[in-house]
Amino acid sequence: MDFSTFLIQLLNSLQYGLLLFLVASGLTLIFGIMGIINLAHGSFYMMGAYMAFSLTSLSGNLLVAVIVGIALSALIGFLLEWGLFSRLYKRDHLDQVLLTYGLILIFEELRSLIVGDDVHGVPIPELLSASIQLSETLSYPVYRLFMSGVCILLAALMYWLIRYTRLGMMIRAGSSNREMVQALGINIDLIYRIVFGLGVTLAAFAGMLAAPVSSVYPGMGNQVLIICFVVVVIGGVGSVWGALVAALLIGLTDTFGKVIAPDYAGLAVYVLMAAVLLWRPEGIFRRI
Amino acid sequence: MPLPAKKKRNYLPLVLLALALFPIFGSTYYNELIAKIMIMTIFAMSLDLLVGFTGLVSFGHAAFFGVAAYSVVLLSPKYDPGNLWLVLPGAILTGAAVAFVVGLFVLRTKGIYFIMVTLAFAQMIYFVFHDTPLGGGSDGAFLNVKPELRIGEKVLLDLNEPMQFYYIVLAFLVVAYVFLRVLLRSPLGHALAGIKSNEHRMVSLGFPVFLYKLAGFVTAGGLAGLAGFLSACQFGFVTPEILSWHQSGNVLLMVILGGMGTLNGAAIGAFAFVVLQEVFGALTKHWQLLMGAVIVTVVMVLPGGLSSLPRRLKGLLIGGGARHG
Amino acid sequence: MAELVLSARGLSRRFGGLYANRDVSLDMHKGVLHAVLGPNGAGKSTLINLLSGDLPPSGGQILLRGQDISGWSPDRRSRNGIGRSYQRTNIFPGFTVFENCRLAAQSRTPRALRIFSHATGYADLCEAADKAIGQAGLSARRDVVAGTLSHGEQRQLEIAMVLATTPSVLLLDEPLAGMGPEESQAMVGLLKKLTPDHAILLVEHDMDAVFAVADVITVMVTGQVLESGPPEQIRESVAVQEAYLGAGEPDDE
Amino acid sequence: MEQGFNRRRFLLSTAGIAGGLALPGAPLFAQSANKIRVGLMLPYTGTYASLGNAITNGFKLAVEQGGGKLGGRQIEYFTVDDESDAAKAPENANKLIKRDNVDVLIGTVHSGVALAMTRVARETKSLLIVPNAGADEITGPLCSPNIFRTSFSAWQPAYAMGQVMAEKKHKNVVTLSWKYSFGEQSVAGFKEAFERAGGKVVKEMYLPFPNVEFQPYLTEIAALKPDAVFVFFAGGGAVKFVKDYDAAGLKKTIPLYGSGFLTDGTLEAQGDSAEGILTTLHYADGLDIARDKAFRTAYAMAFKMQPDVYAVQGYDAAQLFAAGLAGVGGDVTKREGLVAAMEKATIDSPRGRFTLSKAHNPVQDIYLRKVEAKQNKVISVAAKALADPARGCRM
Repeated sequence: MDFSTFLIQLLNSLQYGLLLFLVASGLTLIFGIMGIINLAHGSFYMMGAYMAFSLTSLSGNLLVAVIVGIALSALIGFLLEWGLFSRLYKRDHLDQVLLTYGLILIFEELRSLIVGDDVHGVPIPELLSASIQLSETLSYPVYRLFMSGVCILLAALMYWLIRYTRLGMMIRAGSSNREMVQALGINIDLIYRIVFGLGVTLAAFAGMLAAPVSSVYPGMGNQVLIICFVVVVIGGVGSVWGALVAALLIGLTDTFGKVIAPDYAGLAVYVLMAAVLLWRPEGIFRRI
Repeated sequence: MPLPAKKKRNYLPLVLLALALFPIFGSTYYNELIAKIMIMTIFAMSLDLLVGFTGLVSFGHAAFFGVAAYSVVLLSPKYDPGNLWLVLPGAILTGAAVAFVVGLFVLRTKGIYFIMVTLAFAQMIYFVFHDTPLGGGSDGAFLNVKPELRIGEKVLLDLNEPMQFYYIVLAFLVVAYVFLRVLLRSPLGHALAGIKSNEHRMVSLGFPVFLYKLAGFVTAGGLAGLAGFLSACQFGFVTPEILSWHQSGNVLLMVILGGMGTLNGAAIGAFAFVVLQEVFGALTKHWQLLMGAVIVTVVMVLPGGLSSLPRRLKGLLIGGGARHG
Repeated sequence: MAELVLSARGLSRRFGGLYANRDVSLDMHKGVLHAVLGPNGAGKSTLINLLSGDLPPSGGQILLRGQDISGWSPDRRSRNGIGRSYQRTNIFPGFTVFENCRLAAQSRTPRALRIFSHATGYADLCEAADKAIGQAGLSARRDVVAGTLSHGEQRQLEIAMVLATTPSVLLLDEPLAGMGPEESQAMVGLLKKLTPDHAILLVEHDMDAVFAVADVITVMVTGQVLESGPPEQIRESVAVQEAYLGAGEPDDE
Repeated sequence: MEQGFNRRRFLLSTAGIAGGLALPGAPLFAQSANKIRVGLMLPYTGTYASLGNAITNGFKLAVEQGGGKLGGRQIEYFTVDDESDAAKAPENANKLIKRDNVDVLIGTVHSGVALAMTRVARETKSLLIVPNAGADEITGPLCSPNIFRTSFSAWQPAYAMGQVMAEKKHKNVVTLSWKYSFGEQSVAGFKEAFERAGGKVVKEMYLPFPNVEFQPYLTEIAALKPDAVFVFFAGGGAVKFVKDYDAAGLKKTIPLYGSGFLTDGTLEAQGDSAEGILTTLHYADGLDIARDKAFRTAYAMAFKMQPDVYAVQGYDAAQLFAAGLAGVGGDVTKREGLVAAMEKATIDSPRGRFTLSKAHNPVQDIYLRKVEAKQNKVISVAAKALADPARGCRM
């Protein structure tokens, strides 16, 4: 591998890692603050991608689709939290896990009933469809760079939200002790609803953002789900920073794993996970 | 038993009799279905030892089932029947050994994190079989001839024979059931129950809790290995999918569906799960929608699982009574 | 003096930048009941947690019969004779009183590999459990599910469980909290009975009880030892009176 | 059937105990003496659901055109969703074979599932017609008198592509595929023809199935600068690959070739990125075959959508079975006659006429197709009456 190829692979891994972070961030938020292992996270990702497809075909504009899609997914998140999850907080984690497991099946079938089982593409917006020439044969699509930019922006936004806003303060408090925060007169129910809505929206947004690159197809949610869990496990429960670091690490491991030991590329990420767990059983970072 | 035992009517002999007599009436297909339910019951009971009796919610239990199933294929000669003396202990030990190694990692975590980490480790093992040529990669591998039990030249048991297989499965179900009953009333079983009830106190009482949990984990892994062995013999085919998190989710579902913390519940859960799949599959192409709806409903309104249903109904009839959360 | 069993040497524990315990040293002898007094937040519970191993120390040493056990896990300390009770009732609520204590006794002879035996079939464990239940005055409630006991009875069970592990050191975190006068009386009697054979560390708010049973009293303020000595010395200490006794009513947590 | 009744009662009562459920009695247990029982084991959920539906539609269209009959007999369908889950495959196949006692088993899309089905069919001596899965083994080492295929073997289109690319004077080629047997067999078939004709595969790259993070491989390809690239992908992965390949600017400099599924059923999603890509398959758009035109019209009328290669394969599965039934006057119990008639049949397929090889795999023309205006337009016949070598088949 010559040096320029190495740099390009580095760019690839960075770009992949950032996208992973975006997809996993919602999971880690819901996980860390509400203590819910949301198996349906992949389904929300899929939902977002299909929204991007359906709404773009309806409106003809990805931006409009994304805005409407964000509103819709926030609404869906609110409704799910209100109708189902809010009734389970006093129960075991296990019940919540199973609930989300049931939701996967329901979402997948609803997708099949509403949109069908075909593979669809979502066009890249005209403005971002250009490419940048990297080497004499290889160029890099601007849209991918744009995606990375959005991911970095969102990471910064989340950091700001959690660190410096009143909502973020309450969220941080809520993640340490539900009862105590409630006793302090903070409306914990509302906070949970917002966090869940935010988590769902982040997943759906990731799906929308990735749709033009990845296309939309049945079962796409399941594919991202497990790797997102690895991000959270490596990063540490509920740690947004941890998720970012873990996602970038995974991006590096996966990309260079594919280049260096292609036969074991699928495994490389899990070896990384085991190594991290051996070193720190609770992930690299703990808490937000 | 930690709790004072309530006098209950015992349906077990009846169920056992029904299972023993079933092949007389059933067709081949239904015999296989019942055999599968029995295998799944062993699998679900093994998980219940962790979830229901030790308080360890493992979301990666399919890994032990799966590696044991693979070990059957790998330990059997390609075109001759494997030796049951070798293959069966091999499968159980494989399940237990993998559980031991995984346990060393995952048992250092607790609660929700434990759920995640077991899931992640099972997925790692899934990829070992999926991405390496060890077990035929993502295409899986076949068990061309099923193992048999020989003494000298005489074949005592031949798992290729459907009837023999059915009764072998039944026998193993009984063995597993009795084994768990015995284990649960032993000092180890009581210690596990203590861990579930109050792990912190167990530590301060001086129990090396990690070792106990590891013992439970390894035992459960071995039993899952037994189920995996039987499953591989039943279908003669292993694929990475049997280690996937869906499989782990399904067996967890069986435990919850039936009501965790009771061995009978695991059996009821396995039965209900397989029958539901069967019925819904026959009803509609979109059967998973129904399955999902059932899962959500059970979680929302029936936290004690199906085996709590009679108690709940009774409570409802008598009027109020104690409400369980 | 009698045999030195457990001692803390310059024990410290930080939470973030705050010291919950700072340079705490004290000795526990067999046959001596050593009480620790102090206002809320003085670090009494932290001290017990450090001694029992529930918290790792940030600095200092814990010696058990001269051996440094600072790095030992709580279960290992328990197996070596350090028993503790909790301020907040910490029992197995779903088990009977007997099973709570039998399980506690089982920790001494685990027999974990005898998976074909009945846990309840070991006479030595049953005897140890029943003896502990008797000592704590719970014999009448032996077969009641622990979660349904009254608060005071649960406190008694808390002690019974520790006793069932036949410890040589007892770390008791407010055993009288929430008990009625009669129950308190019984507990004080029990403590007196236990003292000759045990090294006891008692954290307690009930002044009368403390001065009635303690052989040595250590007063802690803001994580540090203010004064240590026999009850008379403490009663007369000006520093203690200023810092603690004089500061109005002793609060109850 | 007395036995069936007992069983049903047993299950009903036990299921009732378990959850207050009732089994739907009729569809599960209804038995009719004079209908031919067709078992469709296809994916109706998950990634391949649309393929399963197309095959089902194609099969049913052929039956409808025969007046609801095949070989003069009424047809009764039994369907099982195989979920493309290989772990459940033996069980699902048994559902149809042992529970529903089907006379013929049709399935499936996913090669792993199909291989498991093949094993079951061999064991139970059931008649199996594979309407898609291309695993070489099915008509190779696993071949059997009772196992037929109406689609193709992985080897066929790939081998044809090897010849085409050699003719196009490409010397150094990189291959890329998912790492599973279907992909590996495609690459092997390609390599066989391509290297025999003097080309060289400089690098074989695989990525784990169903991983779709292609960027590292594209970077590799750009660094290696081969004359051309041969890939095997299908479904969502194919869409993403073709788009990524184009977006990386490689399409302009290094031509992309593939086994047909790279651009089948995916063109709408691939958009302009697929334009101009050459693939080989046993079916194409714009075939000048009257049979094809009639089929397309009828299919579009019946199902309000355009047929694809999968529909053709399903359609031909029905035709092949009908040919067998015709040979024995509709008596499925005459297995030998049925098989003999199927072996001798010439299927008048929308793809063009084909016969079966000794191993029961179609001997068919493989077309070279070019993506033009979101269609896989036929350019030429890449290989005339290409027969799979059926390596390992002893029959």
